[in-house]
Amino acid sequence: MLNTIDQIFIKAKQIILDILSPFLPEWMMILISIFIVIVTLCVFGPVVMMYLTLLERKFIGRMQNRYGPNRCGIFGLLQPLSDGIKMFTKEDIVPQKADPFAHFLGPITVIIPSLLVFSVIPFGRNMIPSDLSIGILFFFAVASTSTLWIFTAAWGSRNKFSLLGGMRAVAQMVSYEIPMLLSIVPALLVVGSFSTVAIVNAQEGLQWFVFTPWGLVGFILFFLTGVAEVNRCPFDLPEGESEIIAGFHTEYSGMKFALFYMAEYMNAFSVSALVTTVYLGGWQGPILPSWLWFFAKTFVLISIMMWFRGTFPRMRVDQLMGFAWRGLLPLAFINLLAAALWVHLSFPLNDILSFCILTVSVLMIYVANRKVAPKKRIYKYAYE
Amino acid sequence: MHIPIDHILVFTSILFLIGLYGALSRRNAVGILISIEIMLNAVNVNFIAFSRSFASSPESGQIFVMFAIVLAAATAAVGLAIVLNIYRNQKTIYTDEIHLLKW
Amino acid sequence: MTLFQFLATTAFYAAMLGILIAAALCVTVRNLFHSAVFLAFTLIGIAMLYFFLQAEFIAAMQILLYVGAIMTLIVFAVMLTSRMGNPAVPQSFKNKKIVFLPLGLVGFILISAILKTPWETSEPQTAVNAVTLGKALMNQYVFPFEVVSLVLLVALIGAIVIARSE
Amino acid sequence: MVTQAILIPLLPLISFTMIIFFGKKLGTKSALIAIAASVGSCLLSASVVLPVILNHGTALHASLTWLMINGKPIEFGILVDPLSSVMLFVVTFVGSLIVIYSVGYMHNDPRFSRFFAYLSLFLFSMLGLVLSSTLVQMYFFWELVGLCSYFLIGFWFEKYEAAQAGRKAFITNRIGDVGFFLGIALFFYTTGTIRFIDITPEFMHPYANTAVLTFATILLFCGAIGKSAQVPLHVWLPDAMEGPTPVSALIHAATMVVAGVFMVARLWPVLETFPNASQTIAVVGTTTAFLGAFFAITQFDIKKVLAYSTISQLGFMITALGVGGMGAGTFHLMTHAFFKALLFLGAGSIIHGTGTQDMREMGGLRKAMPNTFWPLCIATIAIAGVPPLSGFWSKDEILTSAYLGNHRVIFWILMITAMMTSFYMFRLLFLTFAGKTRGHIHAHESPAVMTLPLAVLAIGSVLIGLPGSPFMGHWFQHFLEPHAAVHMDTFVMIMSVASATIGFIIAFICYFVKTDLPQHLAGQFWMFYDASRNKLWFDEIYNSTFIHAFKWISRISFRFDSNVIDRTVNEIGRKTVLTSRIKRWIDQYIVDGLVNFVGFSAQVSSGLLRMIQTGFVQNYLLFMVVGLLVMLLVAVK
Repeated sequence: MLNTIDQIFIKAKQIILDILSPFLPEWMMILISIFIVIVTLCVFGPVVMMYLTLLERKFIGRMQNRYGPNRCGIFGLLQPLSDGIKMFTKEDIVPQKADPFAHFLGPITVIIPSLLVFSVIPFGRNMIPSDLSIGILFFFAVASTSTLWIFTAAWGSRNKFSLLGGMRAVAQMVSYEIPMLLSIVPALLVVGSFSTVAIVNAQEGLQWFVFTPWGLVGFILFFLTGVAEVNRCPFDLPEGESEIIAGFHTEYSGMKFALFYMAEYMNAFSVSALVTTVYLGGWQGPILPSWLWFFAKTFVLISIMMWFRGTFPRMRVDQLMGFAWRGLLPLAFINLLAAALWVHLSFPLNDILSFCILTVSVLMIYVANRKVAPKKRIYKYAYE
Repeated sequence: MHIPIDHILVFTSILFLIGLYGALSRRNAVGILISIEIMLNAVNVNFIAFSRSFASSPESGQIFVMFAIVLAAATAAVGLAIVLNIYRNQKTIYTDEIHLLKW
Repeated sequence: MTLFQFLATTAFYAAMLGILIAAALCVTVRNLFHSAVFLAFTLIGIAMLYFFLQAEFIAAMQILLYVGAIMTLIVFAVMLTSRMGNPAVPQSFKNKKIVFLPLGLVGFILISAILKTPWETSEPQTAVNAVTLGKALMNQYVFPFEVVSLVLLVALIGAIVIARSE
Repeated sequence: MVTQAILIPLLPLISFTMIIFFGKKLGTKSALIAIAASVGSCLLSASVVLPVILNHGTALHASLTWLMINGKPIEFGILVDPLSSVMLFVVTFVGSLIVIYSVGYMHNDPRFSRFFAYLSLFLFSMLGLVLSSTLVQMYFFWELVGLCSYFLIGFWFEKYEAAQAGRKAFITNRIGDVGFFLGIALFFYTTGTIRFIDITPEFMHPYANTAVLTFATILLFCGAIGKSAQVPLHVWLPDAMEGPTPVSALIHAATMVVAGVFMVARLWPVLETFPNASQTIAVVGTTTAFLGAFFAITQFDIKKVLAYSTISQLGFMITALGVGGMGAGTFHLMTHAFFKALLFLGAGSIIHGTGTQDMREMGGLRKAMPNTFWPLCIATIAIAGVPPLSGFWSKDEILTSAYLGNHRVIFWILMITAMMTSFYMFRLLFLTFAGKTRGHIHAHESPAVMTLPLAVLAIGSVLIGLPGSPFMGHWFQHFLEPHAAVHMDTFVMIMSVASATIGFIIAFICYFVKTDLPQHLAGQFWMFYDASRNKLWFDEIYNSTFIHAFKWISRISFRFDSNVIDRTVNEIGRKTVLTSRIKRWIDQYIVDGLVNFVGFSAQVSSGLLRMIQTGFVQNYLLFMVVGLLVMLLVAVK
């Protein structure tokens, strides 16, 4: 029973294929099976995005002692629909001086990577769109291109604020990309392969990597850099509303803005999905169907992100950079060291040793980065 | 999927020539660097195309591509730094206006 | 030849054609930023080629390094020298037609040579996955690996020193 | 013995060098050195000559080779044989007397010491000549003697005539010497030897009638002609009287002039083998004798008369050697040296006393200068050939050898000259001492240092004749030629005495009894008188012919030289200038041009190459592509 529920989606696909098989030639059937998967992803992506926006607004609302959107439909459930309609109906303004090609290209190229990434995430047992041997690496490759497209959007709109937003986005994403990659490496070290399915299988039966010392640090690292990659909350300098209006997508309106919005949330979802697959055991769960576990864990992580958004103030640029280069990067390297040790040593010793190394390193990094209180500023002309 | 290798080679040579054309005809220094990147990629494709049919150690071709990419990155970095410096000093990066190397 | 292979080969040739077009555009387009973008497309196209040639790791590397890192560099360069980019100024030499002559000749000779030589088309061996690459990198090519890292380090430091404004 | 022989010439040389270097300081004392040197060499020669006389005629010979000409040695050496011993005795004895005499004669001369230096140099060269063992050595001293005669003749060089006379003497001698040298060379070439000891009759016999050797002997005899003032080249002797009188006495009476006779005597074996050569010599000798006497008759200058008498006496000696009387000639040489030296010294003291040389102003000096008169009187009697004195014996010898050798013509000519000799000698005697002093001169007797040598010489000229006379059995001739037949001929003796007395009588009549007779005779025989008075115009002839021709030749050569040679030299100079200018042009335009061209071409080519350095990066890229293309093309082909 459980297994059927677990494999419900795969069976559904199979049913559809069986229905169509007598009518269509054999090669067509392959196309159709691929097509089905693509369609489900394309539908699942935006739907998740819409309801995430709703969830976020409700959640932050609750945090700020107010209800979130509850006018459209029961408890505001139709709010995303109304947003969508609003987005479609809004006039799509293209600035006169803007570079039409780049401006038009912006939103398209941003959405593609966030969609592509879904092909690598294992939603459930045997529910992975395409099991690439370089799964994780594919994810990072595609993610890293997003910096370029964001900059294209920023540059295309020929606007100072968008340019500033673009520059900040590029700087941030480039500097957080390295710790992100390094935080994944321990997991790969242990698993020995890039494919996400292998990683999830390696975390069989509550052997989640997060319970290992390096796993915990890796999880935290990956999660923080993930948030930064997605330009969410504490690291949302690129579209820091208060300073530079909407950052790189100020000049966009209507559907293009909707695409950016969707890309952002989809990225958020994919990052948290990836964190769960690598460190929280993906769809590994005792009794519930695999995909249910997967969505629960992802949902927890996304709620944490939203929690960040509700609580953390925006970081200054130098703090942002400093945190990445002086904090996360050294920790990632040491984590890599600890993981290597953990892999080579036998059970009791490796945990203890790596745990000590990591705690000591965290303390050291904290001490090293503690800035001496800034000298009291001397104002030559202004009065105290 | 078997693709005859000479097709790939023809493709890469054309790609290389396009890059070369870009390098020769463009006035903007950055444009030249871009064209050079294209040329380098053409070469990398060649590497990969040949690496498959290289019996003894198939992965060597790919390793060389990796090194090539890294070095391309290095050259791009230095090249652009130089271009920026020229821009800052000469206020122009049009190669026909830069003739410091003239005797 | 199964449908799948047919699809793959057509996709391969389509990719090649796409790359050529993107490269041609990148080289000829007047606006430098557009040429940078087209360069990105060619790079991604080439990554796809690598996928077709069963070199996924290299493809991922290509995208990660080229599009992620080098493109950023180039785009920044384009941005910093943006004043140069205005379309009014001719972006290429007047007598660029002359360049066609040597290039054409070289191309003709190269291609004729390529087509003439009998390439022994041996079947591809086992796909090369990341693991074999890692082993080779760490065993046989460890010295070049270290040297390349050094070169990269030196180059980057050099670039920083050069580009640093006094 | 050999060292003493070598010392003989060296002593005068030493005195010469000392006087030359310390002359100014020594002042009058330099004469002492000269006298010491000459007396020393006289004693040494005596010591050398005595052994030669005692072991009757064995020669002393020592020589060292000077240089080798294709294997045959040319030597310098010492040869003391009877002939050279006679000469040694004569030269040293008479020389020292003359040196003593000249102390008085030259005592107030500013260049007093230099005179004695020249005298000692002359003695050295004369003794060297006498002692020489080879022809070349003889020739060497022959030249030296000529040089000394030039110095001494031209002693008072500030006088124009003296300088001219010195030069004339030297040049005429040189002309003779050329012949002499050619003769030596020819002789050496044909016979292969020039050593006197080799030249013996047996040695010469094989070359009996070779024409070359006769010619060689005649050439040798030319040297003698030049030196002993024979006819063609006698002109220098009268002019040589410009020198101081002791010089004339020494050089032109006793020593130098007889060098020629000595040389011919040395080569006596050669003459024996070539009769026609000796014939010519005899002829030359007789003509010289006759002409000498003929010129002496009408001279008024006392020294000129003596000069011409010397010439004629030399003529006698040469003819003696020519007709085969080597002993007679040498004997006459010795006797003549004594009384001719005496005559010259006497004349010197007369000139010293009266201050003039012209006999027309003299006269009646007998009372004024008795010490000079008596020795001079003896000398005149001796030279005239009066029997008891030396002159008669030696002259008679010559005449008998001429008579016996049946040279009839020569004999009678000599007879006439003998008569003329006695005439002009007594004429001289009467003009100077007899009658009353015509000129307004006040003669005073010369000092003892001058009159003493006169007395010695007088005694000498009386006694010197005896060794050759029959009283001593012709010892002298036998000494010279051990195996020569010497015999007197009464007829010749009578004739010679007769000629002497006839000469005396004529002179006595003309100058003692009727003093106007000479003018009368001169008027009648004006032609002979003029000829004699003007010395047959030899000088004028020479001047107008040789000298004139010579001047003309020199003028032409001068003109030739200045026009042709100078012009060619200038032309060459100009041409070189021209060529150098052309060369400069070539250098400037072609060579420099080339170098510049190289530089220019380098510049041009570099200019072209420079084009490539356009500085545009794309161009370089294009060049690379073209390079690639080329490589491909090459590769494909």
